[in-house]
Amino acid sequence: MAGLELLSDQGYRLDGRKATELRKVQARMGVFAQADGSAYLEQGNTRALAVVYGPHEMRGSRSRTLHDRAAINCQYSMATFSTAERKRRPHGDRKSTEMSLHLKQTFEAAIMTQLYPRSQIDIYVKILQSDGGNYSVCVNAATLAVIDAGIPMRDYVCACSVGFVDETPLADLCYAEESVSSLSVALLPRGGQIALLQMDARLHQDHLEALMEAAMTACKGVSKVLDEVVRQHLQEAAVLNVCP
Amino acid sequence: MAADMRLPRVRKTLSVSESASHRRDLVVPGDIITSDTGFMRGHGTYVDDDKLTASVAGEVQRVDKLICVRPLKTRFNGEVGDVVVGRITEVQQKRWKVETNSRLDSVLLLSSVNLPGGELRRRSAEDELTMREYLQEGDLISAEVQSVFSDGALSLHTRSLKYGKLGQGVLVQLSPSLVKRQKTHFHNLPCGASVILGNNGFVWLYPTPGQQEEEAGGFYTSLEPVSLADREVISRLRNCLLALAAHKVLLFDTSLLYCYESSLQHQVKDILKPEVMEEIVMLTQQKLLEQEG
Amino acid sequence: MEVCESSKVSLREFGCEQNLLSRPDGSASFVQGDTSVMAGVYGPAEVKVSKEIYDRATLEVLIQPKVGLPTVRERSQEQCIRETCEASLLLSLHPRSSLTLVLQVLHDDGSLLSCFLNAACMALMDAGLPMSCLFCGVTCAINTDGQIITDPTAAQEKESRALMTFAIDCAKRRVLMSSTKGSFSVHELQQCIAVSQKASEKIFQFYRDSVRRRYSKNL
Amino acid sequence: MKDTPLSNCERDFILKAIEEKKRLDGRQTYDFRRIKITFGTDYGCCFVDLGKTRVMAQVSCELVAPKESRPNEGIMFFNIELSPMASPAFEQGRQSELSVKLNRQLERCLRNSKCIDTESLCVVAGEKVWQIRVDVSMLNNDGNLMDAASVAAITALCHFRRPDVGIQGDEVTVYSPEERDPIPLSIYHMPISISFSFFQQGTFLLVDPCEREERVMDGLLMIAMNKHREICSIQSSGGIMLLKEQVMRCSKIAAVKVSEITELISKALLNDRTARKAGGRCGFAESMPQERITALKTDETLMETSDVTERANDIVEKAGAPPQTVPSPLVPAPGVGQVSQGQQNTWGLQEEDEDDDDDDDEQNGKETKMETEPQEEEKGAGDVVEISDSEEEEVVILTSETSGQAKNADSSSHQKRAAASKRRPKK
Amino acid sequence: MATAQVSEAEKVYILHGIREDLRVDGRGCEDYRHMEIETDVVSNTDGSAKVTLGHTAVLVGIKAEIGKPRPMIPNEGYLEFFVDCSANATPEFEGRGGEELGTEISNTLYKVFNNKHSVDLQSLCISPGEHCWVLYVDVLLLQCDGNLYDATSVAIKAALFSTKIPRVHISTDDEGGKEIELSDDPYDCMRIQVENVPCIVTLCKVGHRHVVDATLQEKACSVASLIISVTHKGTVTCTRKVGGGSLDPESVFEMTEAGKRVGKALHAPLMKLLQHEESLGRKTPKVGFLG
Repeated sequence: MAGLELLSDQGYRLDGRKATELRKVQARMGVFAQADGSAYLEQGNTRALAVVYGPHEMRGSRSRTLHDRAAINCQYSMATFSTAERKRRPHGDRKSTEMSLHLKQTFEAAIMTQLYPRSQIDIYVKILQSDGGNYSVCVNAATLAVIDAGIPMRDYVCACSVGFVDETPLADLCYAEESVSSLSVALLPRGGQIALLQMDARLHQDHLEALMEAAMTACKGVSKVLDEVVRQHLQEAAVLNVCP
Repeated sequence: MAADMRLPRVRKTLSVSESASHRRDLVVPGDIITSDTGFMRGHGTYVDDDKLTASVAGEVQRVDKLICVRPLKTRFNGEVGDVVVGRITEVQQKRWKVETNSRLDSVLLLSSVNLPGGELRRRSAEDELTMREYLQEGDLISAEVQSVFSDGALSLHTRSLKYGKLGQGVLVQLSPSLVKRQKTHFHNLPCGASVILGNNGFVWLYPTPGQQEEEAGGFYTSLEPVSLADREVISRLRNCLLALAAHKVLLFDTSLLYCYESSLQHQVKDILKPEVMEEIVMLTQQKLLEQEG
Repeated sequence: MEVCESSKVSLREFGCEQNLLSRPDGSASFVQGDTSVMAGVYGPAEVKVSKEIYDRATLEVLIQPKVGLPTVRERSQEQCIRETCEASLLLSLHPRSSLTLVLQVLHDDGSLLSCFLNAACMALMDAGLPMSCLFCGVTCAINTDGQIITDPTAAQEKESRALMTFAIDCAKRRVLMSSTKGSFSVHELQQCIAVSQKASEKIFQFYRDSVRRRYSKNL
Repeated sequence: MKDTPLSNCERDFILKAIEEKKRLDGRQTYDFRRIKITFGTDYGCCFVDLGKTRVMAQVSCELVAPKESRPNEGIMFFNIELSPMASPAFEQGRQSELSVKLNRQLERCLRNSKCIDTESLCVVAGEKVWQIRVDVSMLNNDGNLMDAASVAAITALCHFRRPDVGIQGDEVTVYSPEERDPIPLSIYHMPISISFSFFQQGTFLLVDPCEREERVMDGLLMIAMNKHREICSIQSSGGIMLLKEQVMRCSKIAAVKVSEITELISKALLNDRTARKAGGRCGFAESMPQERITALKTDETLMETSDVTERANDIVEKAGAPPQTVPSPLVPAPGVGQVSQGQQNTWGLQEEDEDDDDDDDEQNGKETKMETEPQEEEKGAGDVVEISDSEEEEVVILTSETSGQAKNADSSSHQKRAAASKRRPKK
Repeated sequence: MATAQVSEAEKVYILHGIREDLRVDGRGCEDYRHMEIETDVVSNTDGSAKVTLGHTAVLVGIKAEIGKPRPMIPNEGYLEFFVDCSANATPEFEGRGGEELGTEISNTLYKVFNNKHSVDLQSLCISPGEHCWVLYVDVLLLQCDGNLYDATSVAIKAALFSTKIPRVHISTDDEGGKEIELSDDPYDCMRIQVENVPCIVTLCKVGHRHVVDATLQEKACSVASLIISVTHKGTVTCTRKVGGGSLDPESVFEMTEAGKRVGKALHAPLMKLLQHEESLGRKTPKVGFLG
């Protein structure tokens, strides 16, 4: 499609990856001191910054207070310079509002909100540079930020997108590949539970299973990387901590 | 005039040293701590399929049968008896709302404060009207957690002469998990200043008071200028606290004092430079280890 | 002035269905020829503090066009309808509450405003709101020959020189609201009012019949 | 206005019923409610009833400049309007979470799946293309708006005909339907969204949830598919945890439902086409149910208008020159305006009058309530008017000649009458 | 946070400290906090820089696009500013909460930077009256800990320094129409002269003295502040007074003098740092947010 060969005959993709290979993931927790939790994550050329405030007293309209759990409040925005073509508004359009909704939904599933009745948890994610898989990168970055904030979660939430080209599932799509087809999954890897599933593509039903399988494997791959980042962070901090 | 500009430095990636990789007490969310059903579930854990699982990233702590995971950084999870430093955010009927870095604003009831004119004085309707004269929005107080409401909000009290409104000094906000639990959180440091290490991570540095003026019931604050020498000590302590916190060193009177001593060779304003910070903290840790060993 | 030809003075076939939606407290659709409108009424219900009126209910009329968002034209029609409804509803019986009347255009083939009015009246009746009288809407067009056409189609509206819509109450056949467009003489206006009053009788009879039919099983 | 909250016992009841594989309306877990598709008078107007949920879709088109990135493709625009008619919780013109969710899902379902040949909508590359706009209005919300909206939108698109255009040199002529037959859109496939709701942490699954069920559900999974079993979009929403097996199961159910619904849509389209070919009338008037007692229809009616001119003449003549009854304000001294003092003040008097009137009325009402009732029923409408007439005459005498007051009093008398008539049934 | 709450007693403490030239964090009245600067941190831009000042963090991205020159000045390009006060910085900025502050800052930036004395706008012109480069300067606030203006201006200067605009070749076709061709070679690019680009110094009047680089707590004690933009020669290009309080002419004079002194001293280390970074070349990996 579109005159681009997304998968060469030798089985290599545009950026030289194999079909199931993930992009390089680099991350850091605790980027900012003022927030309760923060994290920066880059996955290939997509970069996101996530910040968590809370749990804290409800702000703004008290009518949103939930009496049995914490309310999760997400805002997704993109830096105006994050895309090749300059964006005019960082947030507020239909797509970003939807993305905010999806993030909220994902973290409502993963965070143990029932521990914090009547409080609010803010998760703000900013895309600094966009090259496909914005949702996944946001989820991964936000997961790290939530862990950094010490907010209890059932498990990591890892997200990844997969595409389907020439009967082959491709993992972790970049922007050029995303235009063809994409299935995004946010997974709690340990239980194999899907917190969010979204697909934008025409795909025959028979291929669905293979694609979902690929997506879940990719998510588990991401989760390994995140796990490393978290453990590294823990040790760095704890090594210096003189135990009483 | 001084402007210190530099390129950011790449963080030294600590190779996961042997000593650290053996630390089994560090867990991440979803890690199974034990499948033994004999343990009790504490903070930071949940039970999934009869297995005790961590829900936060941090250190596992065991007290008898109770297992908790203490995250490196979190909001204050108050318990009865904790000493806190907080800021008044709202004056309501018969109570103040206090920001204490908890997940909900804490409450200080009018009936839980000592009012001028005797401890056992009845609260009159007049007191309700003049609440803002005792404590108004923005004021800092030190207090103790009296009880915890069912939704997790804290009820505070200041019914002791050591608690009450705070006067001149400097507030440093840190992570509550860095504050070590001790018998007392009020310290008159030998270097010439006093500190309240609130369990909630709010640390209050103030000049050591001469003698307690007790007649005002804790609502009177002196507005006399603080001497330059005291100021220097307080500023140095403040920067030391930030340095220790940046390197996640547990805070208590000794660690703060050692850090203060190690920092003396530097100017106060230089302490916050990354390399100086690192040096001071290393020295502090050495001293702490020596003392332990 | 010419006497209008009787052949032009006719009402297209009209029909109505009440209580066709489950959510609103009252609903009706009204069809005049091809023009058709659906109306839903919510209330009396809680009102926003900012809109509260201490001695009567707040009536809100919303018109949803078929395509796109409401424009100034819809806003002015909303105004006309609201004033008519306020005149006939006994709003003082429900102080500090809100009534919402939503009108949805289903198809516009002329005489839309009168169809709105008729649908509104049927929906208000269906919602069981106390009213001092019923009202109906009649649209008259005067074409270039000076002939009066009642209940014009969109094509007839386009060719007309003047267009008038009246809301008429059932008790005295008085004019509750008038909305006109184009130029006409005083005499023509009076003629149109007279025609509309005549036409309203038919419509009121229809109201009566449909309500009778509706309650035929209950009584 | 707020939606009425669901009580806890209702919630428990519904959940309990779902656990026992029962539903409020007696359906099985995988059953859809009855779907009814009707068409409007124009091309591209379609109504879908899904049980009590009702939506309307209208397709329209206009010539616009194409997007720079795609100079030879037409533009598709979707808008789902949550009209306050559908539910009291919907507000006009507000971008609620639900509206964003529905709009994006519809876009995903119909635009991203490329079910319409947008290249065929190009008139002059880079300059003029057709913008097809699909407006979906919610008329009644009884749950599962998404499925109803997607069926309505795709059916309306299939039904739609755009005007033909001719290009001569630089000139683009749009032909009216009379000149040249309008052209249908070229549609590759028909994606239909199917919603699955999950309850009790995903243990129970229902197809086509109604409004009550939507309120107690944990989350929703929407799968859009066409009859070739090609999935066009999947979207989960709400805080649910799905397992892969559940998604696979849902996709299988969706395939069956989609083929059923596609069948229904084709049949509806065919029926409409034959009806239109036969020259029969179609539209709402035709779709109105005749058998229900809530509906009534009349045929075209003629009116007797012989005396209209006379009456108009009468009125105009009688009125003559408009009487200058409005007293001009007296100006006692330059720069001082005064109303009321030294003038004919009608306010106090009027209030009194009204009070009297009210009392009268009330008594009247009470007294006549018992006695006049049978009478009134006999005589019907005319008599009621007469009674009020007499009252009004009184009113007219009592108040001054300003018409506003007369009207005022008039309406008050109406009120009384209405109040009286309202009391009647209580007896 | 955009604003900090401070009790009366704390205010007194801060006030007295400043009177004695010893601020809460040990600085003197004209000292800046520790500043970290890095350029070229976002790859989708033509130039970018990240600056942290204490806890304040600012990211600036510059994109060059071809546009039409303003009719009044056909032979110059121009700059467009947008300041995004993102919710990341503080929850108060959520939704439209940050718009007001953003507009305020960007208006000041227009005044300071968008003139030919600060930036050589003529070099941005491609063909007079027809095409010119428009530099979209997008400022993203990541953390607020006071002194946003100074941090932003330093970040903009650094980002302008790193901006590389592709060279343009204009060729005329047969019909006299001009065709613009952009160079593909990443090294064939145009740099912007940043020598004259000013830096902003914000002076906060606290009590009877004024401080530079105020923290949020100090800002809360101050009633008025003066924003001064100063070039490397010490020329003041723009001053603005912000805040509700008033300043008497003497203190305005004193503050301007102090601003000139401080601002002038700000340029030298900045330029040195930027050149040093450039000399490191592409081999040293960027730290970005991973540091």
